[in-house]
Amino acid sequence: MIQYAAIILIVFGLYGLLSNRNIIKMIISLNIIEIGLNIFIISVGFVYDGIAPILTSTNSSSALLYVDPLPQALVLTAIVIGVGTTALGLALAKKIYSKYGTFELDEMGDNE
Amino acid sequence: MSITILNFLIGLGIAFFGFVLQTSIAGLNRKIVGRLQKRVGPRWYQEFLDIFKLLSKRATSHGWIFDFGVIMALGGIIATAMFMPLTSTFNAFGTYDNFFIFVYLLAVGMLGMAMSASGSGNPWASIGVMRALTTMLAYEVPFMIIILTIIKIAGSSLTGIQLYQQAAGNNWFLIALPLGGIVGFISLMGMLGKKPFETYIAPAEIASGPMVEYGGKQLGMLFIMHEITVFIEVSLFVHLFLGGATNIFIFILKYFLVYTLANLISNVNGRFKIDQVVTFFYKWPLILAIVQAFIAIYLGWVI
Amino acid sequence: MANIELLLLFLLASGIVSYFLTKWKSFVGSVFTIFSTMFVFASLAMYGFSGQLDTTVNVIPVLSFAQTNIGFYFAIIIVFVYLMVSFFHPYFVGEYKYKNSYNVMFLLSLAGVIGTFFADNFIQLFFAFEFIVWTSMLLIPMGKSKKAAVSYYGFSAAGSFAMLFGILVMRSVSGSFDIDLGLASLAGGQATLVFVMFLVAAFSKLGAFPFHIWLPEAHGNAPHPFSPVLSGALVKLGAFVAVFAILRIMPSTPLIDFANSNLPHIPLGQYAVVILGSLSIVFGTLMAIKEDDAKKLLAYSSMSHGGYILVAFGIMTSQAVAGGFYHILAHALASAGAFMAIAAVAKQTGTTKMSELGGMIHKMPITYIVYLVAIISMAGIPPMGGFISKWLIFQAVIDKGMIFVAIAVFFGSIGSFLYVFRPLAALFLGQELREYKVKVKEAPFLMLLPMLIITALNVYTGVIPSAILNFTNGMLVDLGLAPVSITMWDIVGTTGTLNPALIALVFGFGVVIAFIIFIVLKKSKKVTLMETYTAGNFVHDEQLLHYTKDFYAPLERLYIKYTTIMKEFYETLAVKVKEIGRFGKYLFMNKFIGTTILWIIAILLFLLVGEVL
Amino acid sequence: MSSLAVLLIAIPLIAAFVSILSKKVAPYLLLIASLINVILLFYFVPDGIVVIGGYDLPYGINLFVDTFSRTGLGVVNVLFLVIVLLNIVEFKKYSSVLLVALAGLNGLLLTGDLFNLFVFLEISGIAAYLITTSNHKPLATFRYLIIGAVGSSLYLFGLIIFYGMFGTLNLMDMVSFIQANNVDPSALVLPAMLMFIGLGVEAKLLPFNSWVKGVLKDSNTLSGPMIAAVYAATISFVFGRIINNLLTLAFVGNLLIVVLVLLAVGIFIAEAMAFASTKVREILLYSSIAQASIVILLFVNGIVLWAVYLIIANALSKTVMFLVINKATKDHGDDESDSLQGVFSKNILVGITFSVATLSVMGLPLFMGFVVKLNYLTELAVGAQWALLAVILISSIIEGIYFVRMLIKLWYPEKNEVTVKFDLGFKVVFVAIALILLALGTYTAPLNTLDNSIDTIAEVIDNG
Amino acid sequence: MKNLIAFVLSVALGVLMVLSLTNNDWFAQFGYVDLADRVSQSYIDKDVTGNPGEIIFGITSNPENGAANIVTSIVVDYRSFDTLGEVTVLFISALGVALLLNSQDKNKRLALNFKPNFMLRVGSRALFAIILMTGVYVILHGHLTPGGGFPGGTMIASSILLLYLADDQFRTKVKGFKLLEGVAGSFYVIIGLLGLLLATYFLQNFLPTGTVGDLLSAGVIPIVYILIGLKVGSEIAGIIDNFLTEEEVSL
Repeated sequence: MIQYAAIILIVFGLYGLLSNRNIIKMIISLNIIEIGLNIFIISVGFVYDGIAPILTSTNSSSALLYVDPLPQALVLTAIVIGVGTTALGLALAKKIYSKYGTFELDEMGDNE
Repeated sequence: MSITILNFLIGLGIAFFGFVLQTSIAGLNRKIVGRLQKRVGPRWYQEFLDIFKLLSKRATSHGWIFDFGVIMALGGIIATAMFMPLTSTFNAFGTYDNFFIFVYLLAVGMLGMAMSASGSGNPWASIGVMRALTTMLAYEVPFMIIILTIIKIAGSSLTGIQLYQQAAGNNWFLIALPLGGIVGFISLMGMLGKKPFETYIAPAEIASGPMVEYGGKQLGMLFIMHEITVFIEVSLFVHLFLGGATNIFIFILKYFLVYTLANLISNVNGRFKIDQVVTFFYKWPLILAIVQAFIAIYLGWVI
Repeated sequence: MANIELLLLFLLASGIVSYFLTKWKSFVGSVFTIFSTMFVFASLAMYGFSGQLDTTVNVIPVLSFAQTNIGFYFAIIIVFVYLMVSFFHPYFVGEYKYKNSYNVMFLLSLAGVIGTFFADNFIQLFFAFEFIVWTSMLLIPMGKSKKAAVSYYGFSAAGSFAMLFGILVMRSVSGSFDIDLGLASLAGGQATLVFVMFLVAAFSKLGAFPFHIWLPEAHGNAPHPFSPVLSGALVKLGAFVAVFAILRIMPSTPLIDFANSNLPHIPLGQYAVVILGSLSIVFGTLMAIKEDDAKKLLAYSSMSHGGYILVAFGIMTSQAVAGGFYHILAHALASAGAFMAIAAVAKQTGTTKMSELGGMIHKMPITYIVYLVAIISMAGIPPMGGFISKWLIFQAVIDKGMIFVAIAVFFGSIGSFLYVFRPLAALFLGQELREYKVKVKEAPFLMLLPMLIITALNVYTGVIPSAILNFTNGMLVDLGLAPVSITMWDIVGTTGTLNPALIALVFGFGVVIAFIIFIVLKKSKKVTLMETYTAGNFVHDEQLLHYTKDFYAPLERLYIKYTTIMKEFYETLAVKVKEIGRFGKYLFMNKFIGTTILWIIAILLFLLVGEVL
Repeated sequence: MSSLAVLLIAIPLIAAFVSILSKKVAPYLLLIASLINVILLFYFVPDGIVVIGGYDLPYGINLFVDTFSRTGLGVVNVLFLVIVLLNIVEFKKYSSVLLVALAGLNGLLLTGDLFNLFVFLEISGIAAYLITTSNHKPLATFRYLIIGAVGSSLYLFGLIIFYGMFGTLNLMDMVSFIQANNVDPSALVLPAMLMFIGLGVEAKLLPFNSWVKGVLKDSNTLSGPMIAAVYAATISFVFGRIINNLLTLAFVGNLLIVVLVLLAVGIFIAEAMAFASTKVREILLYSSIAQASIVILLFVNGIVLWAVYLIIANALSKTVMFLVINKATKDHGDDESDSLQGVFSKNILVGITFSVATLSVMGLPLFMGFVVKLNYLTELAVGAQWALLAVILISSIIEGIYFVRMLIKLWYPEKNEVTVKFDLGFKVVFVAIALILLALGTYTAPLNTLDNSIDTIAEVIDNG
Repeated sequence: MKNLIAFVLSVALGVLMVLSLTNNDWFAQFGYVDLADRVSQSYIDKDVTGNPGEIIFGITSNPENGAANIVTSIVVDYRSFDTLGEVTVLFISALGVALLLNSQDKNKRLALNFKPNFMLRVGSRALFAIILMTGVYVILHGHLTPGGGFPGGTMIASSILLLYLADDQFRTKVKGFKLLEGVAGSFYVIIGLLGLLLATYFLQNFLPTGTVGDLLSAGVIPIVYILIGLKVGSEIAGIIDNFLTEEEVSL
């Protein structure tokens, strides 16, 4: 089931955050969580035999079964927010790299 | 009851009587001990002579507290003695002869002497005072536990305690509370500063302790004070444990016996160190006292 | 009519005024403080004894006051101590780092005191209580040690929070914060809970075992004029709470029974209080005996006396409670006197260490007399106030036949001779040390005045206690106890009758006789202290011949290794909390980002396991 | 006009968009926008539901203006303005960020839509990350970012599950649906806990808060009070709203116990951690963790009114404390409490205000903290939460001890004098806040007269 | 070992979450959602403010919301406030990236490690135009077909990225992007405020919505989408520029 695949992605993302000490990898893990979440959101709105919620000349509002449009709208927002966070994270990573010369947390010493 | 000047005069008379009595008995005891030690011993009035000689001599003083302390000591002791009943019927202030007065008024005298001694500026005196106070801490507690038992049974008036014992067919507390009697007597030895509890005087060790700086009239007054103190302490034992006295002769007899016994025992003993005094009193006398109090108060077994 | 509310406002206002006056000239500000305190005391004394204090509230809407006998008794004692101590301010305050706030805090804490004792609901009581805590807490670090305030606050806070807990329990039962309603509504397990909580508060304010660690710290290191307030006055707040805990809440607990016993049985709850009080007495006495700092010594004596008060309240007979109340007064006067005398000495010499002092009597005889009278009272020797209260307490202890308590009570009583004598000998008597020979003078008049007043009161309370006992009888009636039977001169106890005036008279008579003997005999020759008998050697060094250090060394040796147990306990407690904190940091705040994720996962797992399986 | 509330968000936003055009104008825009916000808030914004886009709830997004959010807005906007005023000269280049932060915080406080809340959470969150970059500790900021992002993801996850269950995103709609259908609380456990943890990360509840240490222990006069006072207050308000309306439906039985235990342990351990610290800022930050946990604890117990006051009292106190300490650290270079000894001996006024703030946090009388503490403890007692009461009281003892220790160190110099100069602006703020704390601590009528039933979203809906 | 534990824990969490969702009666089974239970149905029927009857593409005119793409109708109309927030998030991220990387016009752009040849340069230019045009198309038809401001904006930005990658001389005018960004953002808010002024509510659609399916329909939606497209495009381009800028080494 696609829904559970989403949860697996989220969990893998968490695992990535747990087990990685590399800043870039952590950002990627975060992205995996976000992607999993986005898939989950979409999956919540899925309807069997539903069509994309766009009115066309053949599809009027009550004629057919549509998938839930709201999660799709939400996912749009969530994606953009994810992009924002990722961009900021990467900028920070660059900053950290220029300060410590490494992406590995373990190599930075204790002075945060 | 109303208190008149007469009561004060009677009290003063008792104090004076106590002084004479104790001084004589002390003299007698010196003789007895002398005989025991195969000496002739001094005359029975030798103590009087000593005191009068001291009083008549010119003395030195180490400042006003040195004198003031002596006055306070003697005054306190005289005041204490004034409350002391001689027999179950004769005393100065009737039922005001509360036991606690003796314990605490006695302490005023002690405090005066301690002050005066420390005021002399001689460290031996301070050491002596320290030892005296420590000894006091040692013997007082077991003694008070026994007193608690007695007061619990017979009230705190000394006259009342005598009457209680006499009313029960001369049932002395020495017999009714045998363990208590033993503790009381050991404590009496401590109070009197007899060996093995004479640590605070210890002439060879700390040059007579508190007394080291005294001479002349101050020493004489302290001697008087000492004699009256002994009178108070021994009388207390007589009244508390030996059923008191119905007349003055019985009192003198009992008094003589108690004092002599204490004196004799002391003569066959060595001297404790000061910490040994404390540990001694807090071991057997205290345990005995507690056992006695427990038996008497909680179990109600008074013979 | 003296209005409580106006008195409070007056104190707040004069606090502000004194801030600026002190800033301008510390002497002026301090004198102003004296007058403010005096005004408050005078108003209370003028109307309070006849119960005519105005408790209406016009300005501050949320407050409400009530005058009770007990509250007034405590208030007048404590305000009196404040008044006496305020006379010291002109000479001390100028030296302190934050001198202007000193006077302010002093006046504010006085306001807190009045608020406490005239409160008619628990919230106000707690408010005033906490108010005193922090105002007095800020005064302490102006003295010697900065850390003292921390332990003072810690124990005070523990106490007041325990009390708050109790108050809230009562609130939940009765639905209001009213004192009488709250106390009346308690029963069963809740009563026990509130009792224990209030007891914790009482013990920690009173500095009783096992909450005594702060006493020597705070009293010993507080500014010299504040130590008398702490010991003479603020510690009594604990007694005030103890009145609630023991005399008004006391839950019903099983009796301690003995077969064949003809004793009046005593319930377990009371017995526990009495035993803890006894422990305080013994512990305080032993610690005081070994203490070198005079103020700390007196602090430990306060602890021991707190124990007497607890024992008295715990026994709960009329005599005992009367003794307890009387002891509060007697000890307040005695310890205020003693602390003030030592403050005077410290003012002149700059130290309170006994091993560094000696021979003060030659320069400060009046201070010496003040101290002497105070310690006589403290040791419970007639003819001072302490004797009356101890006598009453002894009566009760004997009446109840409490052997083990009696051991403690008598031990404390005799032990107090030992420890009060030590500063007497070390500070005032003995060789006059060279370094103090020149500059030391008798304390100035303004400082002697309160000390002499206190001395006179010490004697008064010891000679004619009937007026005060009449007042405490009123308090006993309020508490539902029978009054102690007293006449003009006599106090009738269960085991005998005491006539304190007679004792004083006889004592005076004896002293007169002794004085006559002394005076008729030949005059003695004055010699200096250096001319002493020292095994034929000349005396060179004065200090060497002043025996003050380790005065009771042989006795101390017997128990010295047990003296730090409680201190270590609390230190270990603090270390443990710190360790928890460090462990917490290690667990939650380490440098791995994954840790937080791990916690999130763990908690979710825990919950889901609960939910799903 | 009830829609005016939307201006609280719109004005800072438009100012933010404009501000990037000119670096010179930006600070003025920031000042003007925050000032207008305060004025608007106190004079023009009426209570009620603000509909956005013309679609009623639950279809459109709406804002709630009720006593609760108005109180939160008041605190946040005023403190924000104050902090901005004090720092505007030094931190000019953060103007745009701060404008967005203001918009985000107001949005958080106002919104009645759960997804919209997520959006504002991210806006204010990212703004917060950027504010903390002023500490020049990129690693700490990075940690904040990662944990914050995970937190908001969890919130979103929970929210979506709720949506999947009930088909709506509107808070009130969802709540009334759940109540109307008697949904079994066990069905709510997973999404409720996900939301709780997600918001808990932002509200710095233990153990989800390891970001706090890095962020606050090196904070400056901008980031310190901003994160510790303004952000903390906002998140607490929002958290309170969510808990009190939605999560409380799930918090029954065992889950309630688990949550309460979590919070209680958090309070105690946070105080212990503060006790174990020697750096002043660490002490402050751990103490604020404990305080935040207490606030949430109160919300969970339904003691809304006093939780609100506690938030306010803490925000005020923490503003003063962090400003003082961060300024002192900046001048002195070290915030070890031993090396800051005697910092107040030359700054009596600042010292007094700092002490007032501290005493208020400790809950000592005359100051606001006392009234608040007493009342919430009373409420807990009325609810018979004796164990919680005991934990809070014991923690308070620990708290008191380390605060007293700290205060005394700061007042009494040891060897070398520490010289710190505080500008007039700082002093004015300190005195003002101290006076507020004193005034609310002595004259409690304003506290008592404020609407007692502060959790009245439902009421607002009823009244339109 | 640590990783193993982490793995086990994570997987356990996943399994439990799945179990929990499966056990949850209220949580609709995958694919069996009844939209009537959700608010979404009203978005499809466009009957939030009143029942317009069946919406038929190209016929129904002036419904409450004129977008044929229902997702767009939600994003830019029903939940337009979210989108405003979303834009803000992107805005502040871009701002943050600029703030963090401290990029200024005077800084050098990142050098490529190869020399682009002529073909690449010209080809990329051509592609740039196509991508740009596609982006614009997607933006303009956001309310009719899948797409809209965000994807369109990203396409615009990606065209600029292409230039960056293919041409070592290329450098955008950050200032210009900023202007665009600021103005577009402001206009979005201003449109919202206009809604408040001209109609009743913030972000309300104050223009006639036209016939469903027309290019010039749906009121403000296309306008907003254009603004969003410009804003997103410029912001992402700005981010790209910031990342590809050599920063002054300040260690």
